[in-house]
Amino acid sequence: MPFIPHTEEETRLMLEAIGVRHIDELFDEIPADLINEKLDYVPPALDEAGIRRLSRKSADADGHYINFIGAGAYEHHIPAAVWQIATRGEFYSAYTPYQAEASQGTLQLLYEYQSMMASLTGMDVSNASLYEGASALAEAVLMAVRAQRRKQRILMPVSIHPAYRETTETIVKNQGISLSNIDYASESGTIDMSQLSDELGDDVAALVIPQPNYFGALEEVDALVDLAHKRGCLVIAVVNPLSLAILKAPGEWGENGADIVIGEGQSLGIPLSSGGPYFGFMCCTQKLVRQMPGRLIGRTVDADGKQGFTLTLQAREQHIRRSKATSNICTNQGLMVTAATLYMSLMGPAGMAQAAKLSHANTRMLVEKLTAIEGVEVAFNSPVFHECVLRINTDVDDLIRAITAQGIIAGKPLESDYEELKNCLLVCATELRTEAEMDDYALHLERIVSKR
Amino acid sequence: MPFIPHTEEETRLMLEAIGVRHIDELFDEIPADLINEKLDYVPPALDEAGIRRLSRKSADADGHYINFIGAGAYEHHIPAAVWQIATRGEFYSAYTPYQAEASQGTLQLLYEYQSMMASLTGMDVSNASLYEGASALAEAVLMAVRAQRRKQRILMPVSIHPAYRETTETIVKNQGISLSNIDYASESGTIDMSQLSDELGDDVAALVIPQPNYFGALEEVDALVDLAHKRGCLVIAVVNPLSLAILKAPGEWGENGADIVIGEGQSLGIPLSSGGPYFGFMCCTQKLVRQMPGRLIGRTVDADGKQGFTLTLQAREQHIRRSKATSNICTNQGLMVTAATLYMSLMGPAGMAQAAKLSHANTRMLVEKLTAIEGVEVAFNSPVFHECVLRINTDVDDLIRAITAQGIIAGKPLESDYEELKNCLLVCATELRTEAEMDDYALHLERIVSKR
Amino acid sequence: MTELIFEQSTAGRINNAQFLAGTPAIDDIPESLLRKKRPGLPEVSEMQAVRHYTRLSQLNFSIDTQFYPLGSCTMKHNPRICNEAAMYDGFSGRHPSAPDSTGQGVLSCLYDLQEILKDISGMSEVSLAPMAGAQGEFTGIAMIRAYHEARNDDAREEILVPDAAHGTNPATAVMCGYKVREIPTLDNGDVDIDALREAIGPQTAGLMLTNPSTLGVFETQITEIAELVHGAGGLLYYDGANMNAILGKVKPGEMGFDVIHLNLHKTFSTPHGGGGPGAGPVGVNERLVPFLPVPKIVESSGEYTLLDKKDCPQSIGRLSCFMGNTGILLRAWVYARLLGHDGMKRVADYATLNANYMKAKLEQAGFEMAYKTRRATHEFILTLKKEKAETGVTAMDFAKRLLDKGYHAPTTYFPLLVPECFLIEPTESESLEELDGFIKAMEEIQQEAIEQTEMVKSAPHSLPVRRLDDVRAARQLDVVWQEEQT
Amino acid sequence: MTELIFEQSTAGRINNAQFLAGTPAIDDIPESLLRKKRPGLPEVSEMQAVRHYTRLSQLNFSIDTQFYPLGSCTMKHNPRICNEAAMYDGFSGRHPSAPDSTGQGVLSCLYDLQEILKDISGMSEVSLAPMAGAQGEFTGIAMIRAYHEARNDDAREEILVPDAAHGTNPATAVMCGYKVREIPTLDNGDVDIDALREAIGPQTAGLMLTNPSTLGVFETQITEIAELVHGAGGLLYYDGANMNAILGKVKPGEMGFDVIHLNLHKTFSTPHGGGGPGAGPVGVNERLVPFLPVPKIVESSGEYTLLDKKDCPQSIGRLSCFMGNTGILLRAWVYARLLGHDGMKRVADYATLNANYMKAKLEQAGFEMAYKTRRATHEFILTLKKEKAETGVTAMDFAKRLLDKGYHAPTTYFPLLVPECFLIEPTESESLEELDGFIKAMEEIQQEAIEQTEMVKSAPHSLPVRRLDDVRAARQLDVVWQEEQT
Ligand SMILES: Cc1ncc(COP(=O)(O)O)c(C=O)c1O
Ligand SMILES: Cc1ncc(COP(=O)(O)O)c(C=O)c1O
Repeated sequence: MPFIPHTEEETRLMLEAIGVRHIDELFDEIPADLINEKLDYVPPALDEAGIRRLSRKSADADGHYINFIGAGAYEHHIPAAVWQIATRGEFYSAYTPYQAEASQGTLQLLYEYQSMMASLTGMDVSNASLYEGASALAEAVLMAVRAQRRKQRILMPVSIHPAYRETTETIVKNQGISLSNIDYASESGTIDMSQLSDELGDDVAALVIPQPNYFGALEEVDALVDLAHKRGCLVIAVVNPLSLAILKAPGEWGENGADIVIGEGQSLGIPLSSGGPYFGFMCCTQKLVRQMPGRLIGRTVDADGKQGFTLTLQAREQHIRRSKATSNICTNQGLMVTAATLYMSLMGPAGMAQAAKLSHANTRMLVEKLTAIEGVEVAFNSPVFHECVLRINTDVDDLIRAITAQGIIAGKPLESDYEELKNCLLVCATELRTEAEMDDYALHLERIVSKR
Repeated sequence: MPFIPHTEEETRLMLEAIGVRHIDELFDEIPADLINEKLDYVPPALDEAGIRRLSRKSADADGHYINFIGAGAYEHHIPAAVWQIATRGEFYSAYTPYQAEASQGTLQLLYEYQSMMASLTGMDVSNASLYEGASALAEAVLMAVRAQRRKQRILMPVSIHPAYRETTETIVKNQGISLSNIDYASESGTIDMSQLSDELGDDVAALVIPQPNYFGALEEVDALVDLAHKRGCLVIAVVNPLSLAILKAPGEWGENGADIVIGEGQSLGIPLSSGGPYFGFMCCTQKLVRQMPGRLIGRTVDADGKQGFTLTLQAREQHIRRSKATSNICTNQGLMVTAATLYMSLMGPAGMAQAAKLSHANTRMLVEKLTAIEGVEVAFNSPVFHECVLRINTDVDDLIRAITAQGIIAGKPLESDYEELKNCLLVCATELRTEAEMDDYALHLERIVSKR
Repeated sequence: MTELIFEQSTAGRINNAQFLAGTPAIDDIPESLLRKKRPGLPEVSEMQAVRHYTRLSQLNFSIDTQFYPLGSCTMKHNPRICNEAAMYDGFSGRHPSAPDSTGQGVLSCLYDLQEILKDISGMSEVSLAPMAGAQGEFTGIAMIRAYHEARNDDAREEILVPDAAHGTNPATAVMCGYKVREIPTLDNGDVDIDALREAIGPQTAGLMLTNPSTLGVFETQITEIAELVHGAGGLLYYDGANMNAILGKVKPGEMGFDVIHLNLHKTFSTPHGGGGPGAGPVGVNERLVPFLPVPKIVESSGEYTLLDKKDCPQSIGRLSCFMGNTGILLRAWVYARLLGHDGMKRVADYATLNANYMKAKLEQAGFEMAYKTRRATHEFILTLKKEKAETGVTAMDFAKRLLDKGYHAPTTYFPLLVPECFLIEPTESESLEELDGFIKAMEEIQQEAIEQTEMVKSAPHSLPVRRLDDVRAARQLDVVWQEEQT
Repeated sequence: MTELIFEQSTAGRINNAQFLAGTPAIDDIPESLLRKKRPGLPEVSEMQAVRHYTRLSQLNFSIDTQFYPLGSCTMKHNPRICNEAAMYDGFSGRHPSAPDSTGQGVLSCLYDLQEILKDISGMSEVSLAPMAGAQGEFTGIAMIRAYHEARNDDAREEILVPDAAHGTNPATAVMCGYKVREIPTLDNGDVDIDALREAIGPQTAGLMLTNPSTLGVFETQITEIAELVHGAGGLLYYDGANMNAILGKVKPGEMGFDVIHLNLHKTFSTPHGGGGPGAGPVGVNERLVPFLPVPKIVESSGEYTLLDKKDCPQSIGRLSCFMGNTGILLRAWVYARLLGHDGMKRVADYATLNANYMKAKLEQAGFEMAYKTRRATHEFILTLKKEKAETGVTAMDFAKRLLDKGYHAPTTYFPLLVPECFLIEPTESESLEELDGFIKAMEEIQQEAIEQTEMVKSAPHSLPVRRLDDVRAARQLDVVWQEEQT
């Protein structure tokens, strides 16, 4: 029996020890009419060779496209050591480190992870992960509202990833929190300062600032933070952690820095995998630590005074605090954080900065090559980080179909989320894209645009 | 610097501690005219992303063919756990277990491996590996000659894998050992008994018996062993270990069994990898153990009387016995044996027997499908195990080319090694071949043969 | 103790194999937006990193190295093929926003998983979007809310939760804007149905129930409870964390549940990874279908598509930026296909056999069961209150001493109802030898508690650290390494 | 102590995921050729196997977990990308007898490696066929023999080998049908050239030399030695196991060697795997080219082909059934391309820096160097004869005590010339911190040897077993588990 070691003889012995004749008897407390062993859909078992054949076939079907989408998930180099070590059984198959003494490996790693994230974001503390970026924003919003008491309004720039807004909406709407849009200025693609200033009323718990924003554009973070703080409102920064190898840390934005920093951790060594598992990170100021959701690992000492690590401030969590917990989160994204910690250690600050810079330079090169084509232009005039919106004078959906057929994923079309950005495409070329691949893309694009 | 952790500052400190100014000074005992740092061919360093791109490209170029060759290396199912565990750093990056106390993992595993192989072959002892099958045969020949003193002749059936004969020739010829051919009977494809009987003189140290032989044909092992033993000659069995899950163990051939058993271990969980690394195994009777080449692990006790494992009978080996060693072998194939041990544990006797049976049944099905084609027939009339020679009335080299172009590797052509087997093809369908793949092969073959 | 990675760092050390070639310019980014000071990440060689984290890993207990009978967590074998398959390039390399046409392989697997989960749960539709059990709960309760709201049934502001429930249940209800009312448990582990009857009313939005419950028993009055809740206009939520006990034998949909979640990282054997990721798909019956979260995977003549909010206007919306924990879903799919039709029921059979065997043997050894009169499901609870009273040795002490003996401890002090409790869940993949070894260890500790009380109370003695000071950890909060500390 | 896998076995247990579906018949095989009794292989579940071997692995020291300064073994970092690349399907799945046209990818990598090795060794051609250092030696000496035979120079029946040589050298010479004559070593570690002059003559087929030698010094008279050997009509063999010391700085071909082998599992960082596999390519100068083993990889207008004996009639022949340890060669190729042009020399530089630093520091700490007046190459020898005389603590005791402190021991008692010797090779990939840690441990043991002699003599104390009884292992030979023993 797959994954069941019992021989018939052993089963017999065990039933005897229990004092029943047949396994079915063990289910005799279940009302008989509820027992239903009929499965209409589930197919017969495959052996390992069979499932390998089937899954390889499915995976191969999705093939190997040259990818020019970023839009919240990035195809970066991942050192081979990251996953060879993260999938070691001792990391892979352990539970949440409830028995600290038997989980020092995971716990020390998580403590190191927290330290790395705090340093990267310039914040005082970090938790041990949330599900992913978008739901991390929802948690940050709930946290800001808890910290700000009666204030129930959050300012959300339209220039944030649309799925982040949607997710946040789903998660916070039942608690009476309202999310107000802040438009972007149509030339710059960044937050419209005057609308923002108007909206920043007494009832606002927090302003969300994406950096770079969904369009790749860089926001004026110093001014934004100072303005928000002046109006008594917290700042939630939404950042790409790899970008922080070269961009200013949210802890240093403006005079006092952001209050809560969240983001998608995927750029730190996590494969794209059609969308997950990734991980969300959250850092904040010391002041807010008791409002944080999620696990937190602390360093302490053992009975001999020796250093050791343990889950701490558990009184914030559902398993202790139940209905008064800071969140319902329990299982989070431990293995992903293990990989990210390995990634950051293997890349180091220099390697990460280089990856960020190369991605930026590659995107710039791509944009140059594409905008050299007549009918293709940059949509916004702000400086960007490693991602850019292009406006193309042809039907973008047709274009994407045609280029996909050439084995290239052209970019993310924006129109379905932004009516006004008709035929706009968000493109990104990470450090893994070669010039030859960009030329190939440009060639196909030119052919299509000129055919129009 | 790749894989060198030194910062400039550290290098400076270290040079200072040594008392030199520059690393070059450390090479000052080397005659100056010998220093030559010019490398004309070696290209500049690639980073990990670069080498990954390059090697993936090369690997992809070799693509995914449907393989119907066996001929000494077999495409069997390998449980996913085998290599995920064998490549754990503690196995992968350890040296030969010279410091036994710090290598109990490898040592116990090797002891278990030896036990498994001894049981599979029905012999008393097993060593901890040789390089691969063909050179293992050479070592067995040398061992037999050592054990038999003045006898310097070995009988080698022509029905053995030709590369085994070639390799043995290379390795033993300089020690004055002669290898005499024993023909195969042309109908059966197995050892010609009457020629054998004639050749079995006083000067013969050993008879080599392949089971199954290169043609997949099953030899009359009981009769062969008894005949050889009657003439005072040792028997070296050459077997496929996976076949022993269902075929008679060499230790039980004839009245007294084979004396030395060797073979290629690849069928036990090792990927094809264009030819290596595989591993050779060697088992023998207790009587011959001190003549064995290679590492041997023994169980013993520690200072507290607790069970432990260590290298033993090292006095046979080159690092102790130098010019009087049983072989020059030092580094062997530890990691492959680690994988094979995992393979045997994960498959168990039932799983291995099933894999052997399925391979056999698949080959039979393949042979039926192919011989249903006019102009294709079985070359020999012996019973076979999971491999079979077909005679085809068309040019086999052309045929192979044509079928390769369809993504199918048709089989191993025999003519270059056996003049008399013109247009003969050795085919094998392991448990991984599906009926659909066989049908595909038959379809293409039929088209080609009928076009002729 | 292993040095922190930061303590092995040297300024200026670069791991060149990972420093990708090129001389990229970033002069188009304004100075004011650039980082001035390098982040304090470790600067170590590849070998240092590999060695450090390989060593750290060895400090963990895990399924791959120890028996891990952590109740409510279903620590069964994690087949290695599941990991292999999820890591295939074609799966792991695909961008989530690439056109659906480039993801027919992965979508077909996910769709197949959806159908399998429908079949075993007896629900009308399943969504794979939730990323863990707790998010599955959120999704379910949010759908219940959306359902009532869609019917303008606005007065329902309470969710009922048994007092034995997992902490995520009440926490979830609150996240969905509900008040929580706890329902007491009877001495036999069943819900106090009279108390339930009293608590229920027009203010009741729904009841969250785990069955088998976290007390390790099957709620026998489930049909009655379902009638009660439905009768009052509420909906019934199934916390499927314990599905391993009834997989292939009982379908939650047929017990009367309107919405359920499953923990694939429990029942479907995806790795726990030291704390995730998981996957918490939800299943619903017809009335909740319109409210399922997006993206939704649908199939039409062999083609798979992801639907979003525009296609599903009543949907509660999105739960994440993309499509949940896809790679975990793939692992669960591989596992499900390896089990197959017959394998599902066998899981429940042998998980239950193992639990009842351990219960019988431990009872025989003199341990007291919290619910003596009941069958164990896939797990059971023993209470060490007698041992504590007699020797002062607590459940915590027993747990720590078990670690010394090479066994991970069961879940301790949960559920909160049972004093000094051990919630023991062996799972079906453990062998008789392993169970007997654990039972023997328990008996030894029982003896040690009497004869070597202090030794047991100060356990563990053979682990990388001795008992840790949790109070200090919370009081003198040190959650981020600071350079100055070394 | 961990139970043997056999002791966890239960008759009839089947791991079904690996029991492939089907009901195959084998009724066409005669009964007399079939096995009657099942082999005594373990019958365990997948979880048991995974757990057992994962646990066993943890009992090992390895590069990935410890500093491993085993002299002559070059225990440097094994980059993980090398393993990844060699395991790509396209590489790992190809049958060795498939047409060359289906292997142009792998052959192009191997050919590139061949060219790289030619470049760094200064030889005319390279063969990748030998599967380890010892087989490389065999290949080289067999070629020397073939060379003399081809010239009908038949009286040459002796191979000269310095007494400090690795055991494989004399063993190899004998396998090639030669007699071995040992050449003594001078006090400074160089070959005794006068003794060599006397030994050499018309009976000399060749001299095998390791340079830097196994004594950790560079043979300064190498040019003179080469002239001597060549003058007598012999050939010069280079044992390249220590190539790490001079990689990118000195080319063996330019030192006058006619044939060399390299240990890719040392200098090119392929894994040692607990005892292999390795790869021992040979390089030759023009006169030995015709004798190179087959298969030979050749290139012609971008197409790669394997040549066999028919194409190379003077070849000594085949060394294995297929093409050597291809997967190991691929790993070495990946490593070589990661190092690149500049990286080669840096390996020698920093390996030498690390060795000389340790030598200086240990000398300072009062340890005696075997070759005080000499530079260390990538390794060096210290002798503990003084410590032994004063306290009775031997090199073996020091070695075992080092294990307690988390360091693998250096090579002990080899070369045989130096009493109580430690051959220490740190490699370039170790950091200063790690070296200092080891030095500190040595100093501590020095103290302990005086103050706690017995404790040191009975080390190790913190490993899975204490010191093992090797004598018993050989006398009461137990190399195969027997059911009865349990
Ligand atoms: C009964 C029960 N419900 C819910 C959960 C929460 O699931 P998750 O940890 O995946 O969020 C758990 C997990 O511990 C559980 O045991
Ligand atoms: C100097 C020397 N020569 C030859 C060898 C033999 O190499 P291998 O173990 O690869 O056969 C070694 C390996 O230990 C060695 O150190």
